Amino acid sequence: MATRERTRKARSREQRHDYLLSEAQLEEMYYYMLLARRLSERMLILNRQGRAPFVIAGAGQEAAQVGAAMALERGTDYLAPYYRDLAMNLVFGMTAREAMLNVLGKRDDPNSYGRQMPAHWSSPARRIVTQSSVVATQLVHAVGIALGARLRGEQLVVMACCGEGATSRGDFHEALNFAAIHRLPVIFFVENNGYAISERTEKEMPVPHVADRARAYDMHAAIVDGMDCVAVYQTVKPAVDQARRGGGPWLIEAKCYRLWAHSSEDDDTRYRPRKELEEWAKKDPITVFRERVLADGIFPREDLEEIEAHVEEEVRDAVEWALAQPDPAPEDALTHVYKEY
Amino acid sequence: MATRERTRKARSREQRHDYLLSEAQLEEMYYYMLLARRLSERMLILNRQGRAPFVIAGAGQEAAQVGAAMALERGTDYLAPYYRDLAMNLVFGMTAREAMLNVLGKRDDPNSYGRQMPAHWSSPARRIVTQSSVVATQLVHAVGIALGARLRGEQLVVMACCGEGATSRGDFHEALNFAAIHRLPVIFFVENNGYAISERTEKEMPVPHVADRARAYDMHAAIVDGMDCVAVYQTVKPAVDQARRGGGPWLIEAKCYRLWAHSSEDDDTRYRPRKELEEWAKKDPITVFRERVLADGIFPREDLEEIEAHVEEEVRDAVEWALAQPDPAPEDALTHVYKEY
Amino acid sequence: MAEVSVLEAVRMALDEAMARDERVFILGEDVEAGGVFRATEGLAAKYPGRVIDTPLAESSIVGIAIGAAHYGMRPIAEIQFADFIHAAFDQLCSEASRWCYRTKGDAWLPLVVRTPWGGGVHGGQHHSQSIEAFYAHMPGLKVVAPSFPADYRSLLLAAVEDPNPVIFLEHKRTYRLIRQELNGAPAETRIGKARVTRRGGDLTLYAYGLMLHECLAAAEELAAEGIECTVVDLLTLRPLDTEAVLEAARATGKVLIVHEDTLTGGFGAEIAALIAEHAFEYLDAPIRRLCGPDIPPIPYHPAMEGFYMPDRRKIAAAARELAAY
Amino acid sequence: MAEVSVLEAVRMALDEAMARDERVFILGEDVEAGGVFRATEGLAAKYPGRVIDTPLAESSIVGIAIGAAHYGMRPIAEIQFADFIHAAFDQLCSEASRWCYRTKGDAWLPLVVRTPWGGGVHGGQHHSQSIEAFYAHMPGLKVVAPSFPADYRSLLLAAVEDPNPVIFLEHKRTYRLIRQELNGAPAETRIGKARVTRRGGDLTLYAYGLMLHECLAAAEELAAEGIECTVVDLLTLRPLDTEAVLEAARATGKVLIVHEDTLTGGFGAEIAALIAEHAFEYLDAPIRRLCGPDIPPIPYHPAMEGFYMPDRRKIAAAARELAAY
Ligand SMILES: Cc1ncc(C[n+]2csc(CCOP(=O)(O)OP(=O)(O)O)c2C)c(N)n1
Ligand SMILES: Cc1ncc(C[n+]2csc(CCOP(=O)(O)OP(=O)(O)O)c2C)c(N)n1
Ligand SMILES: [Mg+2]
Ligand SMILES: [Mg+2]
Repeated sequence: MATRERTRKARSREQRHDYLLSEAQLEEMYYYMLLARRLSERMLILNRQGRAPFVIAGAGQEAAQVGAAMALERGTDYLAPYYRDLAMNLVFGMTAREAMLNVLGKRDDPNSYGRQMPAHWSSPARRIVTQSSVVATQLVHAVGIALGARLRGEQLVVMACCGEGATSRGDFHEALNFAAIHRLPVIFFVENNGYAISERTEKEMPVPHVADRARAYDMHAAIVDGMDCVAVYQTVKPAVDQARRGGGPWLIEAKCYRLWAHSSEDDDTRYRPRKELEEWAKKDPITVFRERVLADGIFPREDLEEIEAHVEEEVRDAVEWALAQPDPAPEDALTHVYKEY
Repeated sequence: MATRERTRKARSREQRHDYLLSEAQLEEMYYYMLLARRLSERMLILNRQGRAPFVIAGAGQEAAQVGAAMALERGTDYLAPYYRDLAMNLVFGMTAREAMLNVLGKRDDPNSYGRQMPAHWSSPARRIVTQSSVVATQLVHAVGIALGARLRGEQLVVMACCGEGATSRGDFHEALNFAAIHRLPVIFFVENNGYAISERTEKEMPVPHVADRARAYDMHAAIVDGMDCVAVYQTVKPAVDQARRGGGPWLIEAKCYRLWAHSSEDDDTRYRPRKELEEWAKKDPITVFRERVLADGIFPREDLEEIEAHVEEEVRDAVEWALAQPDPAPEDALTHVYKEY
Repeated sequence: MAEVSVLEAVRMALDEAMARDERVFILGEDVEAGGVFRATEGLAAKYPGRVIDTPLAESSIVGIAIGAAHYGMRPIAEIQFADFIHAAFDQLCSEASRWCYRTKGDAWLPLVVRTPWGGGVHGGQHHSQSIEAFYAHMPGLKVVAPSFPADYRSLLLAAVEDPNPVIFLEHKRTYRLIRQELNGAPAETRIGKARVTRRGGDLTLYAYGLMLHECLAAAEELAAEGIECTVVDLLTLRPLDTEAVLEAARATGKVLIVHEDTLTGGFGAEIAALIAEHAFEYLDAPIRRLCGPDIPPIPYHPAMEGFYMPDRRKIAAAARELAAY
Repeated sequence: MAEVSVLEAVRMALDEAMARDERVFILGEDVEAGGVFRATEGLAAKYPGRVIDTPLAESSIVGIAIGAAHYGMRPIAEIQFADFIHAAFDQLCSEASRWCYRTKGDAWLPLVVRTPWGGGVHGGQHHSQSIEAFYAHMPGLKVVAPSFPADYRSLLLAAVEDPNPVIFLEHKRTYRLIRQELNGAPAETRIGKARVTRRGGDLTLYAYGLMLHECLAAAEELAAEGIECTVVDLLTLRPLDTEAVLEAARATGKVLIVHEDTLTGGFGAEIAALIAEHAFEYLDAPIRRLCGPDIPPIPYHPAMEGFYMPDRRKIAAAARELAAY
């Protein structure tokens, strides 16, 4: 893959910044953020064309997602994502083509083979844990995975993600309580985008920060600017390392913003001032990242443009390819209610 | 009632202590604690005699219960108690006879008319809220009552009680979260008796104190020696007053101890060292109270003895009377599935 | 008066209930902004303070409504999708259902839980499900599932006035699909009553929600072929109008029970069992159920969703077979 | 080998499962001290670290077990009383039931949830209930409810080996009441199979748990009067052994379905519906159900509890009536 080549090239250049990341990693960051965004844009178009009944996306949250996912060890660590986490899944190895199969509900979508709504991720081989639409339930599953690994003696970290709205649910409390009692290696990664559909955080919680909720469990907590991919990585990485060494769970809150409506079904003009949106749009994590690495002289502009061209091509290919893939047959609905043995 | 007379007598004596309580109130405290204990003892005897299939009692928690309940305004404030809270219910007006009807499952038991297990309290007229065996559900009901009162414009406080074990449940989190967001006048009163059946608090929570859980909600919190009835009152009263004035909810943790087994079905020798029990038995809240008021010269010994004799007689009468009351008829089971209208 | 959709009928009823009785208030997720289906649109502005956004926490939405109802208010809780009500299963079944029973009527709960249910909207596994069987099994709860706008309006008002907990099911596929002129439309105002929507001597179809409309369409088609159906709109699932159910079965001797929910242990089983016990002598054919297949409902892709959902075509086919028995 | 009680059979199976497979572990409330019924007694000491006390939080007990099962362990979760499982309804029905389905078999859950259910122990409203109808309605779950010690042992072992989520129901009244010599006792080892426990030509009784024993006692009494009953021990409620159910109905033409759970929408409705559809031609009488009355189960006082519970006397009376039909 072209990215891999660029990665090698980047690695050969001398480090001349304080990002605590190799240039290869920085390229990866840009690549994944951009890929997620471009995929999401195309998904929305497919939705408007009547080809994808439903789209829910993470625009505005890519920096948080990519920064956090890159702090994990792929192949070893588990990811229990939530519906907005396309970018995380890409980092964990999901391909653009697979993402497109997913949004189209295609027969071969590895996430759910057309059985779940789009953006309900799953890939056991990549250690991406299947999740439902019911928010916060996955937090408890993540704790169970960590407990299982502890019992078996495998050293790994589980990252469980959700929005800030989900933290009001009972399952959030029960998950954090258990993880903290047993000091399990779970990173609860909360993408606080300011809204749960139409509800602002003031209606969801009595504290200014989701991270404050960690205090009930004497749990490590951190707040990070979720619009800054590098900062997210720099915050999450040490937490992951510490958890891996047995230091107990973390609650990490990434402050970000939902740049789009809740989903393709939502009309956010009903509840969200345009002015606020415009302010946040200026902080778009992808453009901010681009400008910053250019200003800091990390890459020549051509390198970024190369990535951009590559992403365009990858997305184009994915859409075209996925549209041509078979739909599930009606009676496919009947299989795998139980695991055969 | 004899207590009332004594109360008047006590009030006439001059105050010569720093309990911030009138002598009448102190008498009341002693009376209710003792009544609860003596009733519970008799219930256990009835259980061993095969006359009461099940007993669950609050021995060791009477100081916490009486101190807290006396801080409420009877007739105005709501009590959402849990199964150990016999003493609270007595403070709220339940009679010894009713308590005995309850443990015997008699037809006229006002708590549930023989429909629920004993110690599932209810008395709408006294603003005691019906509860089930499912722990922690009542915390959310209490929040709903406070919300209802807010909407109707009635100024009142709701006290919701539970054990420390119950605070691990999702409903605890959801209740505190909502109450804190809306600054509702709810006192979450947690009787931390060190055990949830066989499980010590270390298995239930990652923090040393239940009160620490309040931090997730920026909620007022207090820890009080639950073996000291006066201290409990002095802690709860200002919280109730403040909540009534709109100061928001409180989480109050009373540190106490379960002096008996979990219930008549439980054998606590399986999991609880006798030594620990003996240590705590020395702090029995009723004997400690008695010794203290005598030492401080609050009452002459005869006054206490008069209360004790009165309680003995009240309990004896209650048992005798209740045993003679009718059982429910079998087909009584069929009524009141729905409220007629 | 113009035709009114199911959604408009619901909104009208909410508005009327709030205007009529100060104790009525609404709580739920996103209800201030009108709710994701816009059922509460405009009400927050019209009734300040009486439409309350809650955190995303269904157990407490129901539990808080229970407390408020106990206190004497008349809460209407909205669960955004019926699929998410399950976190409140404990509060509904362990608490609300038996508040009156366990106090022998000393306390009671004038409580309504509204929630959009049903498939056909490409909602996949968790925005499509039928939940009625779980809750209709619980004595002490009432479960209402209308089909026509006029009934939505009248039965929602009845639910608010009922001193018992009522789960009010709104079929989301019909929200905008089904319209009715309310003036002169038959409207059932009593919870616990079914309605014979169409009479025919050959067989009886039982349904509720979207499926009722599919049954009516099938009956129309069948009539053209000379097969005359009685169609019973159950309206309330608990307490069930057993008399109406049995009467129709006795009159036609053949019955077809239709629901979207999965077959095994679905609500149709109860209808079948009732008929098999109390109308046995009148039966001329096996009791047939046409329901969703026994898979975790409902797959997302339209092809599989269509395969899952009963519809007029499948109903007509089953009815034809039954008529020929 | 001496006779073994239901409780001992459960404990034996847990021990065997843990000895056999290192991935098996137990989690739940008070399980380290042996559990309130002592089903896990001795196991914490024998298998250090593999018997884990959880906080009092049922949703997470099941949810954590789901995660561990997904990871590849074989968790056995204990819910202290079946009445408290409802807080985990969401985790069981929205998650566990469809883990395999929604990944088309890429992921699966070898998960057992054990829980004591049933009445007759003066447990009142929340220590007596039957929960099988709720969970047996959910495709993707398995629900097992044995009656005899040998089946408890073999089916619990089968549940642990099953790669699907199994709710294993232990009737608490039978824990110490029902004993059996295991050597030579018939033991069903396959989930999904029913057993004809007694054969007779006049009518068939269907039951599970405590009620199976009441049916056997009634059948004994009826035999003395010349009424011969077939008694079917359902053993597994989901997936149901429909063939065995229908075969017995066809053979006797008269059926009486017995369960403790409340009548309306109880699991018996499904048995009745199946028979009414697929054994219709063989029926000689209405399909009868003898179940708990439709009240929030179960009242505490022994007089009312006895009124609620079906028992051998009521079963015999209903069977006599049916035989005379
Ligand atoms: C249990 C549950 N209740 C309600 C919903 C409907 N719903 C879907 S997303 C959402 C808001 C979630 O907000 P948040 O957790 O902040 O995540 P965000 O969408 O903002 O990323 C709601 C209410 C749901 N999916 N699950
Ligand atoms: C939801 C639920 N799960 C389990 C139980 C069984 N149970 C009854 S009391 C109890 C322990 C409660 O401990 P705690 O809250 O500390 O109260 P305590 O009994 O110590 O006063 C348990 C597990 C229950 N009643 N409800
Ligand atoms: Mg959000
Ligand atoms: Mg305790």
